[in-house]
Amino acid sequence: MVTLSHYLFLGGILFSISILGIFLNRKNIILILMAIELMLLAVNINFIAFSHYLGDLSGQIFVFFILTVAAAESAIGLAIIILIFRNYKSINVADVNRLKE
Amino acid sequence: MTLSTLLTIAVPEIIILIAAMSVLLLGVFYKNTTSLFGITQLTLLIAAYFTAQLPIDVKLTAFNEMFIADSLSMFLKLLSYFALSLVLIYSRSFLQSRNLHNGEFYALTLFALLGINLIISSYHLLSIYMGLELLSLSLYTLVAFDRNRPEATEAAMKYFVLGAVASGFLLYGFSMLYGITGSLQIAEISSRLSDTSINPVVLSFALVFVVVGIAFKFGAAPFQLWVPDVYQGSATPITMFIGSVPKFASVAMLIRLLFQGLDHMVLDWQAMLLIMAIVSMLFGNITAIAQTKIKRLLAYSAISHVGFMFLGLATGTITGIASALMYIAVYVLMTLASFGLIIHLSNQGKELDQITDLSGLGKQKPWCAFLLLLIFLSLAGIPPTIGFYAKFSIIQATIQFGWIWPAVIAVMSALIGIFYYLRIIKVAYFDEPGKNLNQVSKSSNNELSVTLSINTISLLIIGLFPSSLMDIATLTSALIF
Amino acid sequence: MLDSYFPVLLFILVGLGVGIGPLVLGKILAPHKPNDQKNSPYECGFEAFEDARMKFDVRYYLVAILFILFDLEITFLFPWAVVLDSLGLQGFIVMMIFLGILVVGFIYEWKKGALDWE
Amino acid sequence: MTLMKLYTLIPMMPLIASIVIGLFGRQLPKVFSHLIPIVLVLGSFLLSLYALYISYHGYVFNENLFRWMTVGQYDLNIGFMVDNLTALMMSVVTFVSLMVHIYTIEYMENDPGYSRFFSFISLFTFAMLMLVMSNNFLQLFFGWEAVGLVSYLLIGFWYKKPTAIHANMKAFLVNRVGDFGFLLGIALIMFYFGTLDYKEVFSRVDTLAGQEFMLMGSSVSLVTLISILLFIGAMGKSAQVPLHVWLPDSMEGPTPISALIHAATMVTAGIFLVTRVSPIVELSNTALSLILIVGSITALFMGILGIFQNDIKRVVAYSTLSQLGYMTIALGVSSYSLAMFHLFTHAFFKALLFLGAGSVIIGMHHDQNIMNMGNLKKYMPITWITFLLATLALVGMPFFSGFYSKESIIEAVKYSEIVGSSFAYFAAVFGVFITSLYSFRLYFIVFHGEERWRNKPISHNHHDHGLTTNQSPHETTWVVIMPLILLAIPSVLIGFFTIEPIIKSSFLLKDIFILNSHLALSQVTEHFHGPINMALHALATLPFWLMVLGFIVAYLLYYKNINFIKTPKILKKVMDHKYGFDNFNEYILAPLTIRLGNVLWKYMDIKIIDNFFVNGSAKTINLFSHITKKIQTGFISQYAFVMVIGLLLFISYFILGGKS
Repeated sequence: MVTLSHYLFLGGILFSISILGIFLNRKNIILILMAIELMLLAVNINFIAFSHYLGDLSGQIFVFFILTVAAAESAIGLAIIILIFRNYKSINVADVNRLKE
Repeated sequence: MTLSTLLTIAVPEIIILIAAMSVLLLGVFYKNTTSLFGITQLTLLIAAYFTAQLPIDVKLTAFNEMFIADSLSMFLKLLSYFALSLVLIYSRSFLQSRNLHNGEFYALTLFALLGINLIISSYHLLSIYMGLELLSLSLYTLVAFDRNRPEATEAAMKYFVLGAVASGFLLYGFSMLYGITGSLQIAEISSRLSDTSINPVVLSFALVFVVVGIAFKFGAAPFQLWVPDVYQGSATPITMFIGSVPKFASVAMLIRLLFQGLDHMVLDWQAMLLIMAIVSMLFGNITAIAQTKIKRLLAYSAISHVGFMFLGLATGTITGIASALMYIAVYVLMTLASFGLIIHLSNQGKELDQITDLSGLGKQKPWCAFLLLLIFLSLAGIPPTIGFYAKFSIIQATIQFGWIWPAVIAVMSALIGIFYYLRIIKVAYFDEPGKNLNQVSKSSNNELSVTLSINTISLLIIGLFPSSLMDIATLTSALIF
Repeated sequence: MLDSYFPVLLFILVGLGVGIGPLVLGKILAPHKPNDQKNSPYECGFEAFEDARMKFDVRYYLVAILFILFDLEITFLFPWAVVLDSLGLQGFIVMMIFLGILVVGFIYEWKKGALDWE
Repeated sequence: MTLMKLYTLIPMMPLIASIVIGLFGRQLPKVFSHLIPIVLVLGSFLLSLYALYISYHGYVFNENLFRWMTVGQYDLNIGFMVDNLTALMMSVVTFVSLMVHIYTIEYMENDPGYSRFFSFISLFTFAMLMLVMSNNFLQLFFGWEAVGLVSYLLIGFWYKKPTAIHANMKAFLVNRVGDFGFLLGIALIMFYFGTLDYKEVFSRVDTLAGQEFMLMGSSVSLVTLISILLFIGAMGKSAQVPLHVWLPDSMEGPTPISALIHAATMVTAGIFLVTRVSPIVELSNTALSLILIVGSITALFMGILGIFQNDIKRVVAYSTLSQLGYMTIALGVSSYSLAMFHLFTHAFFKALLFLGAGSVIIGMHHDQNIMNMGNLKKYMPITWITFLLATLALVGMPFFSGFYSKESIIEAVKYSEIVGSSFAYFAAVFGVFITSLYSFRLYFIVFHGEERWRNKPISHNHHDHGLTTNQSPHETTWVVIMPLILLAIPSVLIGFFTIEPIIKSSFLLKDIFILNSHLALSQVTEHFHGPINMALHALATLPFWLMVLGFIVAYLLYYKNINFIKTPKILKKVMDHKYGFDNFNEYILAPLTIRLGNVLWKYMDIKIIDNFFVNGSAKTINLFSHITKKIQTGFISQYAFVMVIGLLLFISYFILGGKS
């Protein structure tokens, strides 16, 4: 029997993976973008699970909005990465390090 | 819900949306950017007119109670229009001289303003999220606006990644709130939370995520790391924008979510806000001392000011909110003046960057130096400038609430802060002028210098007569609940 | 009382564990004896023609960005279409406003030349 | 015109002058730069005299001008209280300020910052008037900070001098320590009284007695705590040990400033403050003892340091420190009116000394080293006479103004029974000798002896000021002379004519509160039999002879020795052999005191106080600053990591401790 807490655990695990993905990854900015997507998906799982078990539709509507916003977000993220590549000739996380202290 | 009531409540937002889209298209079809400036200012004026038409003492809701118009929204929206209007006046010459003056800039600022307005008037988690994303996405783009400068793109990337993570935290908190209460509407969340059968641990778990999300948008320590890099990397007008208007949205988000939605957990978020307030004040002020670049210094100063704001909000009292609202209005006024001055002193080739670039200002441009003196005295919180009164009212609210030690820490950090603010004044007045002293560029127009002067002098005037602004802030916060 | 907090703590620990575990396991368990053959990319038994990490044209990304934006708005259209009958005129108008806003964006990118391949 | 409007006008006129000159000084012809401020400050001086006249006839003015703001249940007002104490201060401030304004015309004549300077000193006059005329603590604090601010601006006026900048920073940092105490004191008053209005606070001060305050686990009497905190503020402004280090360095500023701010007015703000809050301070014997001891140490040890300075202005600066110590001693023995009396006389003769020194400096073409001077009486007769008169007033020559105030203070200390009064008595009496020694040393070296600049090594440095060997100094023009003469008159006479009202009548006493158990002042009053009697009586007391002794020692050391050749040999031998005094001085006393002075100056002043406390705290914060700065590594992964750590900390806060 799959219960609510199973879904929540799945969401929690995905969320943790995405966070780890952001700060363990030192190579590629694209990976960070993917991690962010994953984070939003984890949230989506939470919302849908709650929505299902509460019998309330608004959670699922929220998910629609998160999905579209995530698309817009990754579009802007990709655009910024293109600019980074143009300026730094690299999308290596460690190379993009002019602003500090 | 008839169409007409809906229209009266949301008409400023609708106007801003239409204006934003029109400006976007006009920018592509006609290259005349001067008219875009006029259109944008006109839009702000009209939006302000319609916002001011709404009643202040009645809470009106629209769109199935997702959207609210009350005293708070009126106060913050009017301030946002005003601040944005100043931002645009200050930015124009700077952007023109760098070939950045185009329709996209105005469209993006208007979209950001729409997001801000939406957050301020949100009464529902979904609309808060939508407003927040609209604002954030516009800001990410604006930071990267000067796209051929590596620093700008790097700042945009950092802001984007960390901002997205923060939104993720906030959303995760939202999802748990939804799971606990079964609702997304703020008033309903509040009423369902009064039920004692809710597991307090899961609830505080949700609360932590929500508070962290909010703290990031404010730039409070330990979620402040984006602030210095973004301030330094962006073009100065963008920095000015990021540092000013969105703060109104952040404070609205905090009040809506914590004071109106999670009011039953006041003891929990109070502790978190207090910790962040203290860490921010100390961290910001101490780190600022070691800075050599002026925009970075202002970034750390911003962190410490956020700490002060949090201190006022953490009390959870009406006086606390009133002092925080006062503080934020004053803070934005000071931020605009300080960045306006930086723009005024930047020339076409070189931006005012290092603090040492200011040396000799007192001799060569006494009026500018005098404005600088006023601005930094106000930032440092020295009477009779308004900065003093703002800090004073926060500390006073804190003591009234019975927090003696936080107040002592606040005073101490303010004293540390005086050190680096006065260092700038010292550099401007007493240091040998360097070779690379910035001449006012030809593009810097009278409109800018006059506005800057009025803006700065107002710091002094309001400081002498702060009662009326404080009365408005008190009235606003008393009508929130 | 502390017992009831346990799941939450577990929540974090498992999340962290699943994130870190595979990385650690991979490092420990996997045999690590690289040679040239193993390190070279596999292309159906042939020698590699060119570097596998060849650069994509930046325009692929541009198109991808534009596509993803307009593609996902469909999510709103499907549920709307299903219940259009019961929504009536108001529902229709609202969706038209929504599409109108999208069209503004479309006009903008068209005029900006983002759709021209060359 | 109502009295309120009239009184508002007094501080406003200098402010207007400052703004007009500050904004338009460069555009207007140069003559306006001094004309406008002088006329307006003269106006406010005359009005101050009128205010003195009114309050002398018993009318205490106390009204609020407008409500600055309301915070919760607290009303913060801007208002004026003019009683005798205030009116006296106002007259002194505006008079000295007027003199300095006139004097500045020549002193700063060729300085590029001419109009800026006038703007600053007018601004200072405004701030100082706001400080003394205030009827509440908040406005007092405003004036307090404002005079401090102008003082920093003026110390660093010659911002191209690195030493000036250093002095400026030092003054700023040291004063922060004082202000912090002051602010905490005001906060406590606000907290316990719910108001900052003098009248209300003082009327309810009885409720404070006996209250305890928990500090660091132990309980402290609230009234003691408030008194000490306020006094810490006074220590910063009035340069009491150990917060005195900024004052000698502040001599880097132009001389008129030294006269106006660092001798006559601003540094006395601390004395004024303690006098003003006498109803609070009186209730705590602990605080009074602390004040007394700090004052004694300052009076004695700063005087000793004055003997070893070679910069004309620094000598006068150390003398100022020492005299401030005397005032503080008077406060410590509850003789507030005597402290005010000494403040009052000191303002005239010390301003005169400074302006005289400034005149010498002009004559010497901005050379301040006394070892390049000598025999100036020949070239600058008026400066010489006025300087001599000021010196006589300073050392306490009977019938001169300084005599009456200082002698009264010594008397009061004698009668006091408070803890520390015996040490204070020693310090005050021995201090007379020291004062006499350094004053006459300065006087002899500068105005007598050979013309040392004629044989100083030739300098090739173009930036070096001073006369060349074949030049002669010249007397300065009437704009410099006139203030000297105008100041010399009160320096000589004012003590004689005002001691009676101050000691005998209730002129100041009705604005001051003294506990009946503190007898010192009433004893002084009892033993007072008129100024002439007092002066004659003094001839038979120890302080007078110590003063004479100081004069003799200075005469022998600095007049005779240097003019060794011109002195008749017989007299020299008589001195050497008959008294043996010279030898003792030269070989035992002088080296010992020189070494003591050097040790004090080098180790106490520079090493411990300067390096450890002042520079040390700045360094510590700086160090922290450089550490916290490192958090910003620039790597985005680490930023995200810090955020997550913050999140986890909050979560664990709730799970482990927050809720259970």
